Amino acid sequence: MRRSLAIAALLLAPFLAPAALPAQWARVHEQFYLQAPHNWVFRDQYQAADRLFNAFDYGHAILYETLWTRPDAPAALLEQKEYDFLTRKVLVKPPRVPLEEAAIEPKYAQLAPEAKQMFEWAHILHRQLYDVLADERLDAAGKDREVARLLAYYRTRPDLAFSARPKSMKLMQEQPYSLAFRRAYPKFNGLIWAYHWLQVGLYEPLVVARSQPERQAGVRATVARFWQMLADPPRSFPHQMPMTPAVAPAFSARYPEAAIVFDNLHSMHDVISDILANDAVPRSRKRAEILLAAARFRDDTSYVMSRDAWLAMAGHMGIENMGGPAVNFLPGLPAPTVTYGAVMTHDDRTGAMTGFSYGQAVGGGHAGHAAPADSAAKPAARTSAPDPHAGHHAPAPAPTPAPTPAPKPPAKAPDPHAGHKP
Amino acid sequence: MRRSLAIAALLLAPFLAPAALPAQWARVHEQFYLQAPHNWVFRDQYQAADRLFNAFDYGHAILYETLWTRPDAPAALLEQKEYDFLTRKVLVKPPRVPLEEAAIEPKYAQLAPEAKQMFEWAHILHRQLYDVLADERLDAAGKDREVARLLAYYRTRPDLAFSARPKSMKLMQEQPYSLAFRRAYPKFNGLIWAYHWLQVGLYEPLVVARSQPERQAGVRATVARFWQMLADPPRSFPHQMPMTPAVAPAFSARYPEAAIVFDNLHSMHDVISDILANDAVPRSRKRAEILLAAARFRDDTSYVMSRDAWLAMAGHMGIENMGGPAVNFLPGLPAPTVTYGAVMTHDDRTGAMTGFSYGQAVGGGHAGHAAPADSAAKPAARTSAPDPHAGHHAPAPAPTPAPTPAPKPPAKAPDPHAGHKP
Amino acid sequence: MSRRLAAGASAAALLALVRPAHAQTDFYNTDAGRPLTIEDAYPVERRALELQAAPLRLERALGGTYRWGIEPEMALGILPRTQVEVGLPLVYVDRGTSRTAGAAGVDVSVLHTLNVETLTVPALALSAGALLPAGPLGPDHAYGTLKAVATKTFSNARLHLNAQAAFGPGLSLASEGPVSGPVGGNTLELSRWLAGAAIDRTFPLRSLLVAVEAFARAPVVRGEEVEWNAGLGTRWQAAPRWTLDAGAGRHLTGDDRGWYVTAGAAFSVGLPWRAR
Amino acid sequence: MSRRLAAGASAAALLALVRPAHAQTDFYNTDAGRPLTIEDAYPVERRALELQAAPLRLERALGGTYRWGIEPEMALGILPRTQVEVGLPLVYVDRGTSRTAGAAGVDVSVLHTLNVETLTVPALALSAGALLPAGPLGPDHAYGTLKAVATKTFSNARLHLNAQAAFGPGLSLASEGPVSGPVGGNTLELSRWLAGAAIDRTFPLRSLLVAVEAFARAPVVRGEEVEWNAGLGTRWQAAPRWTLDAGAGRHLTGDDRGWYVTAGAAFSVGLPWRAR
Repeated sequence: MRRSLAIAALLLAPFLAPAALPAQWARVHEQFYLQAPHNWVFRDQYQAADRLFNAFDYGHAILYETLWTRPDAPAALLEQKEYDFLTRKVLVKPPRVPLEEAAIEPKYAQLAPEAKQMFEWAHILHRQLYDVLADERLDAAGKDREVARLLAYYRTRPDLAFSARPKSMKLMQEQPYSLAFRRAYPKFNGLIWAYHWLQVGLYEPLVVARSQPERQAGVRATVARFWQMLADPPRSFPHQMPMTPAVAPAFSARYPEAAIVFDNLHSMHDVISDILANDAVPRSRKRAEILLAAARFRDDTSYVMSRDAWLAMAGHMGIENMGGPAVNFLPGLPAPTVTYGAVMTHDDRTGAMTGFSYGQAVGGGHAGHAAPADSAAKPAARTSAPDPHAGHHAPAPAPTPAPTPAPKPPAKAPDPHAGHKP
Repeated sequence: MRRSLAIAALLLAPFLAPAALPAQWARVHEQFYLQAPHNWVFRDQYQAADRLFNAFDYGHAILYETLWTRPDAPAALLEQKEYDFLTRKVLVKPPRVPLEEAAIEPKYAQLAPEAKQMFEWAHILHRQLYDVLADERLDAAGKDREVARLLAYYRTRPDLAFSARPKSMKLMQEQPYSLAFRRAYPKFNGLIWAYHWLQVGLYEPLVVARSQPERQAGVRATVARFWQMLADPPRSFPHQMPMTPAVAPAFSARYPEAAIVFDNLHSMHDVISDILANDAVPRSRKRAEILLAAARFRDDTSYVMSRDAWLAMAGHMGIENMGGPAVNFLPGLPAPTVTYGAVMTHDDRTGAMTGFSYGQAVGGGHAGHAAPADSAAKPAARTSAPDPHAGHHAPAPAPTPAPTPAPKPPAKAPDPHAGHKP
Repeated sequence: MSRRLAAGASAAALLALVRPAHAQTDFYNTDAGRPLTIEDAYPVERRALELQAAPLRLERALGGTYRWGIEPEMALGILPRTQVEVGLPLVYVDRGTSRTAGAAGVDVSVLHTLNVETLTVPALALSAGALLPAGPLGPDHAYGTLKAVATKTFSNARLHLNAQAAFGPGLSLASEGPVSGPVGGNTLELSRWLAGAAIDRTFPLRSLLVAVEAFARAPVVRGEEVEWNAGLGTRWQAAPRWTLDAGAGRHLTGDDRGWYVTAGAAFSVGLPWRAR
Repeated sequence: MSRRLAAGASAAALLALVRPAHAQTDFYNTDAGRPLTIEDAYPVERRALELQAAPLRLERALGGTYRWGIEPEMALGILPRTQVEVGLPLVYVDRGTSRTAGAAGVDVSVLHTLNVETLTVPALALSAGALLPAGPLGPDHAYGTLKAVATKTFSNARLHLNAQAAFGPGLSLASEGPVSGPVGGNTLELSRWLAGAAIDRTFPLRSLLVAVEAFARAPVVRGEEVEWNAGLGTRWQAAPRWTLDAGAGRHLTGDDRGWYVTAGAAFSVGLPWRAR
């Protein structure tokens, strides 16, 4: 029996609390996401984008855990070691499933489980909205109905839900602890803002596309834009918190309540970073400050603005300071100068074009180097390069389908003719 | 014993050849890819792009199988049913591993196993080149050395290797059977050309990038461009076979032998499509025509051109007819108009900006609405929108880091200020 | 089969295969038997319905007896931090010369977690369960269990403690004297008491957990000594809705140091919901 | 253990576990035992080296005897359409009251494919193998086998035929009379002859193959009748270098309708190469 007691004492030892910390009793509970036919559609249809969000889970979590558990570590721990791990490993080979954040940030999760679960509940809303907007089986009305259901389900947890009233930037940027994170960790802060840019920005191609192929192409373009932000940090990162109405204006106009929740969510991410990073907040006060900020982000009275003021503020902050718009930045494909599948003949010795044996050059304007009707939409290089199709015509002219001018051509395309013998 | 014989006869029955077909004895053998430390690096580092290539395997294979086994099917079988399956299912959720093409095209594989294995051997070269160029552990000299090794290994199979001499387009486009495929199946033909655009185009960002983040961003952009081609088929597809020196000029200049092999490979893809799609070639002749074309693509004498002629021909065919260049089409990110992480203050009632409490507007030119030095690189909308930052300065001016102007701004960015109260 | 043999087989199957089934889809929430005997203090999420689709178990005990089990279970998060669960263990006992198959009772339980872990307080849970008579290999009477669970998380590992006691008329089984041999494996319910600890380590980017455990139990069968056991296991989130698990364990004391292996897959959905 | 029992156990292990091992990484190239007895006509690719990393087999035969096997193998594509292979089967026989473990011989073989399938000619292959004495459960003498394989591919399925005969001094085992019972499972080598067919169907986008087989064999043990067997299995390309397989089968005739399950993983690399 004495041995049993000794074993029991040994087993229980790790559970004895450090004397310095007051006992904390938290009872917040987890809840399953809304069951619906659109569950996991985004994961299914946009795998690469979806996995990035799994990687973002890791980035947010390791940030808080490091700030809390390594308060004396040099800035390089986050700015170089973790940043490189995130951008060269985790984002490049993102996790296959949404992560268990409690396993990445166990100590932060113990510090403020209530705040952690607010994020988790809002992230579930984020994910489920992608599902609805990605579901090709739903028409516009169906999507609106399902988004309304998701928001209603989100509201069933008032202990976790962010307010649907816009909050002033003062709550985020003008508190005593504010700005500590962005000053000390500009690269990591920029990375988080780039995450938030994509998290709200990705709604925009899903909303504005008119067909499934456009949606697929649009999401890829927005994801490519995110990667572009990583090429020269922190210069290439957003310089301000990306605001949903600026980055995703069509989404925000259609689902303003969701857009406001996400702006509040992303604000609170920055606030907690500041509280954890700011040495002026003693460790014994950090939990209390986090819970205070969390309560202000949930209530409908602290630091609120009208929706019009929120829209104006987002505009004045400047989309150019937030990474730019999430759609319509990719120029159109170049307009072809021959009919589809035309067969040019070439001199085998020089490679020079000698004529067409099938199809023809498009637009009579090519013949005399005159600009065709859509010349404004042509790559700039075209106008300064000799047109090898000039003067050639198909032996038997076929009806000429006029190609639709590409809406947004590249400002400058490399000229493959340069350096080649014409 | 009689029962045993009956069972044996039953089991052997399916092996008896249809009387109409002459017996064919083929002995071409499969060979493992070159073992190297860079094996599967591209798959590891560029998962989404790599999986697209698995999907392309399926597209190529189902095309040949359908053309061979369903010669009387309506064009809609390929142009609609298979096309939709490919673009809405297979490309969207591409296979996780390279496919076993023989399982997709069993009858085509029986028709011309020698040609099938030529493709397979060249596809292995394709894949292994991505690995080398994606491997961040190799410097430029190391990559050149490994590419040379891969080409030497490729050459160890003269029964399978494509010639490293450029072939005239006559071999592809001016044979008696030519053009049957592109005429009858313009969408599917365009899809194959888009595949070939990406298969050679993806080398270009890998070669031209100066860092790992640039390479990652560049590959995403090229992939996004591919998806853009699917948005409005066939108009948005290449109108000519994409030629490697046009689509990937830096790659072609550095590794001309590989570029020539791929152009020959992609030519032969089109040739076999034409042979299979052209009813003028009787079914009993298709194997012979395929083997004849395959021999011409392997030898160094049939339809050859000089490298200079090949480059000229690719230029004259027109990059604008091949889907455009594979890099440098994505505009630069917008140039921010505030210092990094600047804190603007806002009127909580209207949202209007009232000043800066941290940081400041970038460039004194903002103050008087005069164009800053980089105004030409600004989104067009900026110049016609009131500048909310004008006249505001940070209470305590900090050193102003001048942001590098973005090299290629979007031609037009949506103006978030429009419709908002200034 | 003699009556005594039948009773032995029945008890063996029962002891080996029936456990309080706190199944959870999430790889991070370990569950009794999936893969270890010692579980953590967390229930399934509120409004989650979880189905144990293919929970297999193979056990070897004395005399080369192989026992195969399939244990369909479902768990429901009915209230905050509270789940109810129902399991129907199906057992196939292969004694070489004789084989027995059938249901081995119906298992119902409720687990309530008192609190969420904080820096100073571990997560604590209480569980009450019953094994009800059903099927040819089920018990003759209902048995009850009470259990306390604690979970404490460190930066690199978690520690779980379980303590459990059984009650009910079924304990009169002991009056029949020892069965043909000690029973192997993951035997909780019909211990007079059971106590043990598990340590697990998570690889969060792989959504993978590996765990080891050690526990002691006092079998109800009279004359048995306290039995020590060790096990190891893993759980993996294969997809958002699917968790796979595998485990193995062995007796460390007694004449027969039997072993077992388990493998399972759990699937979860949410309850239907509509806005009022 | 009596000498007769030992001989029986040895033969049983041998018969159950040793097969000509034409392992191939590619999920599309089935291999004897991975997952079915009946294999296809294709070898590993030239210059490929393939390692069977964890080929497990569990078999139940008469009297509740469980046999566990691990069969490390390696195959090498040494020449066009030609592979050589070496296997070292390790066996653990659990008869309840007695257990035996050890190597069960060394298995070497060569397979040569004559041709590639065309519209009119199926793929044909010939294989020659030997099981050499080694280990406590290995044979006393070397045995040889000769085998012919044909594969014919249809649009939706493939058909494979195998025919095999054995020779060597080991056949004198038969003179000792019947062993304690018929042996279960995937027993090729010590059949006087074996013949059978398999049909497989591929899901190419999933890199998954499912297959069924039926085959007959004449055991060398005198007095045994021709034995019919059926099996099913699957192979899956888990990664470019990794193939997983699983199978199950059963005897359809005889007193003891034993069964077996298998699971394996194969890994492949290429031989080093340098330009001359």
